[in-house]
Amino acid sequence: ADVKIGFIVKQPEEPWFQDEWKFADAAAKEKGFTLVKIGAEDGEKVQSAIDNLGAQGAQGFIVCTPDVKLGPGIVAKAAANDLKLMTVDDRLVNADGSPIEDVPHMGISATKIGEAVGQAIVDEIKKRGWDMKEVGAIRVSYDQLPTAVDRVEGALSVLKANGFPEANIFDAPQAKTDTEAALNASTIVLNKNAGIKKWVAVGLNDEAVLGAVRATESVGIAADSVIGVGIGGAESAINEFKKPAATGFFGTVIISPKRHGYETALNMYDWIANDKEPEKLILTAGQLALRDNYEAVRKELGIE
Amino acid sequence: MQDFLEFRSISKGYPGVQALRDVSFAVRKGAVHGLMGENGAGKSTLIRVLSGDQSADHGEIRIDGEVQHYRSVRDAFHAGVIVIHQELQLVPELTVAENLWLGHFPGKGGVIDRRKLIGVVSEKLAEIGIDVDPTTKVASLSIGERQMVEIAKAVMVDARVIALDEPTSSLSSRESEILFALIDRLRAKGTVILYVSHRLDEIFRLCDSLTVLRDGKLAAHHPDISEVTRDQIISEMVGREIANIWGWRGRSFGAERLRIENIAGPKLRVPLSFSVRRGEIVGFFGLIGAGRSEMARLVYGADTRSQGSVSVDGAAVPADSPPKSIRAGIVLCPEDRKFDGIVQGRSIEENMTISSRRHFSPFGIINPKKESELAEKFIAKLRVRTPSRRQDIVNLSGGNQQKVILGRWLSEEGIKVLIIDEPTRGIDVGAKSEIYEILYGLAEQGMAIVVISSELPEVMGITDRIIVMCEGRLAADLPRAEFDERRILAAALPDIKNSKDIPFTQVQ
Amino acid sequence: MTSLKKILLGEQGLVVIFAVAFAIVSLTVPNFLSERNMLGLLQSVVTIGIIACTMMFCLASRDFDLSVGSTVAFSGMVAVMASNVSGSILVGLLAAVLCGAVVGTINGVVIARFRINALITTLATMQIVRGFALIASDGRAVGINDPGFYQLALSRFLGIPTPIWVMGLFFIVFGFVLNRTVFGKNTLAIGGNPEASRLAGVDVARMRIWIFALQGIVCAVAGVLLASRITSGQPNAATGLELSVISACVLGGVSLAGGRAAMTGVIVGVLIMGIAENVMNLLNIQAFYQYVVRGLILLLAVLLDNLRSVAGRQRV
Amino acid sequence: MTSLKKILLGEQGLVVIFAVAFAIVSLTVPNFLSERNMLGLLQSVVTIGIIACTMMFCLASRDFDLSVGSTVAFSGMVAVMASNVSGSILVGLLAAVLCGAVVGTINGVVIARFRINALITTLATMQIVRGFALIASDGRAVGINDPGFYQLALSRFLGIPTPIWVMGLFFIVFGFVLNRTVFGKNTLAIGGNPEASRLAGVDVARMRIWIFALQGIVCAVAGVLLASRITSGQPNAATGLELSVISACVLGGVSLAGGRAAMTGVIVGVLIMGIAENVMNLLNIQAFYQYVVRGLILLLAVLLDNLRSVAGRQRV
Ligand SMILES: Nc1ncnc2c1ncn2[C@@H]1O[C@H](COP(=O)(O)OP(=O)(O)OP(=O)(O)O)[C@@H](O)[C@H]1O
Ligand SMILES: Nc1ncnc2c1ncn2[C@@H]1O[C@H](COP(=O)(O)OP(=O)(O)OP(=O)(O)O)[C@@H](O)[C@H]1O
Ligand SMILES: O[C@@H]1[C@@H](O)[C@@H](O)CO[C@H]1O
Ligand SMILES: [Mg+2]
Ligand SMILES: [Mg+2]
Repeated sequence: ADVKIGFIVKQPEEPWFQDEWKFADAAAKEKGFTLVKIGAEDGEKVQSAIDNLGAQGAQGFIVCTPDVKLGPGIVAKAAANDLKLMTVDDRLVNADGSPIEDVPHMGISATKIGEAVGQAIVDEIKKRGWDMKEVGAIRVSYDQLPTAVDRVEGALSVLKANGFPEANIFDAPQAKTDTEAALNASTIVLNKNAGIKKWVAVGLNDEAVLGAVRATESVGIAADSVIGVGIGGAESAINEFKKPAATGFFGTVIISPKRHGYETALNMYDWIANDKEPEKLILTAGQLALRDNYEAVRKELGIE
Repeated sequence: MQDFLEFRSISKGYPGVQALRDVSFAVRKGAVHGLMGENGAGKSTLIRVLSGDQSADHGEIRIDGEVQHYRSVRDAFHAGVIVIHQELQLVPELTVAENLWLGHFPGKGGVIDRRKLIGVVSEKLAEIGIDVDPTTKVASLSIGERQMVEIAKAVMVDARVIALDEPTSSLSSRESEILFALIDRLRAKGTVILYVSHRLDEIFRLCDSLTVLRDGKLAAHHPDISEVTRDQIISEMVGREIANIWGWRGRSFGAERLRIENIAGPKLRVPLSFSVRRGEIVGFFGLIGAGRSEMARLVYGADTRSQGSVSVDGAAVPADSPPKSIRAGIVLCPEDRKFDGIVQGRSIEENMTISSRRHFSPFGIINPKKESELAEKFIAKLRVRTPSRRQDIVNLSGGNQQKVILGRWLSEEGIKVLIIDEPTRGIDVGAKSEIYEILYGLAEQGMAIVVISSELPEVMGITDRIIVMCEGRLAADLPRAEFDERRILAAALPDIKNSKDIPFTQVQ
Repeated sequence: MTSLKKILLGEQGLVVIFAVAFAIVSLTVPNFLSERNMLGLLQSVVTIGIIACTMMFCLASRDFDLSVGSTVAFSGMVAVMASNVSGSILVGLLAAVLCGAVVGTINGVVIARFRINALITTLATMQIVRGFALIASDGRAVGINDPGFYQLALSRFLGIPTPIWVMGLFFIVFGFVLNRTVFGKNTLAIGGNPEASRLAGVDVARMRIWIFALQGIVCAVAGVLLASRITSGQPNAATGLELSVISACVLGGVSLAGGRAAMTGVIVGVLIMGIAENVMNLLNIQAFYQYVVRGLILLLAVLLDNLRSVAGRQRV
Repeated sequence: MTSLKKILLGEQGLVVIFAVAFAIVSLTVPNFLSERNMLGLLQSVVTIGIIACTMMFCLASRDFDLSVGSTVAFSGMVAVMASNVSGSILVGLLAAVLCGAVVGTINGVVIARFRINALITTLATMQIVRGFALIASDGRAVGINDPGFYQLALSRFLGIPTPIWVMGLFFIVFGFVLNRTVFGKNTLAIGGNPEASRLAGVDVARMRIWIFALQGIVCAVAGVLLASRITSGQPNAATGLELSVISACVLGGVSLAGGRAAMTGVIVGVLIMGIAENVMNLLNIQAFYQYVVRGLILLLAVLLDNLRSVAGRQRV
């Protein structure tokens, strides 16, 4: 029979997921199966999406869930609809918080990627020869989203381990996950600590860090006194690197949507068509991209 | 003189109702032309067609021989037609001056010329003798004052045709006189005036000619009003003779039923006391702003009383809750039907049974059969003109809406005290006598009834006792035997010595 | 009027338009009419459908409630946490219903007694309640200990999942309440003219409080079913639900100016929303285009409904 | 009434309450009153403040607009894309304003001419326009080629950033329009009593279309400033903006039932919203508690304002 595979993602507007879908489509074209792309922002939508796939006669699907705790529900729903299940990006967990190991997963560890950000900042601080005691850190936070907490904490843990004073870390809670909200929250941190002249910034993604960088610009802090490192590596970050003069947005940890999109789709196809079960766990790594090497890094990761 | 305003075979239908059928008549220049007819006869519809608000399905209007093709209210305005509608058309949040200029604000480049805005209005108001400040918000005016503001629209520009749809229904005789003087002045200038009213006295006092509508058709046209009699008009309107509109008959009164002691509230500072016996109909008379409506609202708990007590058959009535008042046996039929009376968007039936349906709704579940029976009964009894009891109440003519609200209270069971504020505002003669008849019947069953009315003949015609209010105080309390127009009016007027132009004109 | 026109433009016009649209979709979209898809579709509208019942009352009485989404999330969380702690699903259910009722009553009291604008009040409680949900769970989903909890949503009767039965029951009950009881008629009266209703003896403030309290309870029921379906209590669940529910009601002919509502209309409104989503996914329409299509469907549905009522009425 | 009470409960009551609250915050919250923080605060409310000007007209005329957030995002994107393509910032600006005007006009025409509920219409355009923004950019942020574009937001005059001047200008202009022009009075009139306005010869439909068109244009201005501030056009910008703007207006005493509005009130409303966010962050209040605090402040502000107006008026 014809192979039909679903690909459910939690934030369809995000470039990251657009890219995952794009690469999954490439796999579909290559192998000649049908790919059904559905965005599902919350638990209820995920349930409906799985039902919908079942009704369409799909044989399996890949999902990046809005919340990892939805695990048991997704597993049950997939079974009820007789669908094979794989996860991407975020790994499902049980009620007690332990990962559901039966479900094949390809992803990145939020904490790990955060640590990569932290390492990049620490390296750059050292390179610039800053005294950590004189540097402030903006923690653009969106604690409503568990992944966001893990990433930011990952980054800060590296900073602290390298002697960054905890008292110099300031929380800038964004009300929404867009640049403007991050900009407004960061501005307040900067104004409150007008004495600090050098800043680093971390956040859930590129947009958050960009907001912090814009805030430093608006209060007149020079670009070379700011080290912001984002996560993602999509257009917002690239635009920053393309600007004629360097900004405080120092770098971004790029994660590859190609493997996540293309390989998961391919593995699912093999599972359905050739009964070849995929590996249970594949973890991919992020890679730091800077103003002068981002093109190379992107090529290396198969984007572009 | 020549015909100036002509209606030629005007027809207009609404779903389920043919409001006007082939109506043709003409009015001479400088004439005040009366338009009469039962509630729902089509008077307001004709006026809406004249105002450009609604277009006729058929027929044409000519002014000064010229066929009017206007397609909007603005076109009618530019053709020199001004209409004062039956329901108040004011914007509460704007000032008096702004309301009067609405649609045609003075100024250049869209910026309002404030001096002209207020100046012209002060002038016009003073000219016609209306005492309100142009810069107050309409929201803070009483109904009577609002009606006067509405009427002032007629003189904001020099109009060729002015139509007034029941302008006096919420005015007392004093304000009415101001209006009449104004109309006389406009007539002298050659303006054509179309005047709708249910009050025959006014028609005879003002009009030169008269048209009677019935069921949307022209029932009679009288080019000269001096050639008709009241009874003739009534039978042209109603299709039957009404010998005595009031029909008052003697009754014996029982024990005290309603007792009011020293009540006062935000707008009535001076404490009031009075009582009403079983079977008694007490009339409250006064000028606009005398505080009668405030008194009624305090008694009913529609506004919270700051002091005093109300009791029915010796049992105290809570101070601030209409539902509790109803359960204690008091109901109030409010004066402002648009804001306090009708429930827009709901059917006649629901409007009628909103309060009484609890009597036939065990466990809150309505018995639809009983509900429709009750509605049909009062639609027939009050002669509400409608295609169906399921009709949305906003589609009824003003007078018919008033009947439905009355029906709401007349259909209540177990009521001991009935307070009606302006019961026959906008109601046609035929229905009036039906309503009075119902009131007498209720009184004979032992109900205590309070009637508030600004129509002196009505108060004198149907009540057993009249209490006159003046500036928030009780000014006189007269049994039927002592009813006397001059005495009542004198008691109602605030300060006789200070006002030179007191309208002592007799109201027939 | 020809009789076809009469049917289309009559009281049941929306229903007829809907039936036609349904028939077209059934014939053209593959898999749409399958039993599985129908059940999936119905399950996907359970939350909206249940809450639309009381939202209809709320709007009909000229009020507005933006806090439903938060209340669903919060009470779902409470149900899960309480049953985890107590070990009894029933305790969880009761706790959730209690929380819903409390939130609703607070809304009602603030709006009806302190006379504060409903939009602002419920916007405020929407945030406060969401805050509580986040605080209680530290922003993370709470797993369900007792698998029996899943059965609320998974169990079936006559082959149809329980939540669908619950929704159907709510439709019937609230339809009856609206048309045949004093409560329903008074709700419509309040919406038509609150002051006139008060003077006619309706205890307007008490009615409004009841309506909000009911809404809170109904949100709790929806929240419990949702938690059971997604097998966890999620503090971020049901964001944006309020607008979907209100849209469904307005689509179904409930007037935001109050005084007008019908259960059949609301059911159709709910189904239109659900079918639109369902069909877009069946047809594999791209995410960005889904926004556009969703907007157009919304517009089209009210436009059609409006043509009908303009033809029916004259003046407003 | 004592004179203190008179001032508190009078027309300017909200302003007085605000002044007192401002004084308290200034004294108790460290860093609040610093020049830098004040400028930061004002910049953070530029988008809300600018759009509140026309939203005030929209609400005062008894309408409602949920599409502002999407229009801001879309026109910001258009500005960036058009100036990238044409190489001229001016062309970008004009294109954005044109787009805003088109969206607004469509809203207005659908609502006023086809008589479709404003909530549904703008909910639909909100989604459609957001869809367009996503489609046009393929869901990605669009970078600005010409750094001159950044100057729109970065440049200063007398030490104060341009966007703040723009907002101030809008406050003055729209305050004047509301109180002193035919347009403003007609807006209040159609909100206060649409029927009476129509019968007085006000072209209600045309007014409403104009108001929406203006709103679209103003959103475009806000969108351009926002894009310049964040140095890119972002299709996901300004989500949820509509509710913030409407809240600010209602806080400022604009009646959702139409007919009542004042520019000073709206300015105060906008500032209250901004100060609340600012102070919470200055005081380092945790994100989850911020939800709760935000809700409580909203409630408190209307409650105070309400006490005032209940005491002032009697019957409505
Ligand atoms: N919008 C409408 N829809 C349906 N029927 C209407 C509408 N407007 C008026 N009617 C009907 O048209 C008829 C004439 O109404 P109209 O208002 O002209 O009466 P009227 O003579 O002014 O009565 P009243 O003395 O009570 O004011 C009535 O039967 C009324 O119910
Ligand atoms: N909405 C209102 N706001 C402020 N004052 C009011 C309002 N309505 C009435 N008043 C004032 O209350 C007083 C009494 O009102 P009202 O005119 O209703 O008395 P009334 O004797 O019932 O007269 P009528 O019923 O003939 O109009 C007047 O001074 C009036 O100006
Ligand atoms: O939500 C994030 C998404 O933004 C992308 O960065 C990939 O990982 C997911 O967890
Ligand atoms: Mg009439
Ligand atoms: Mg009165």
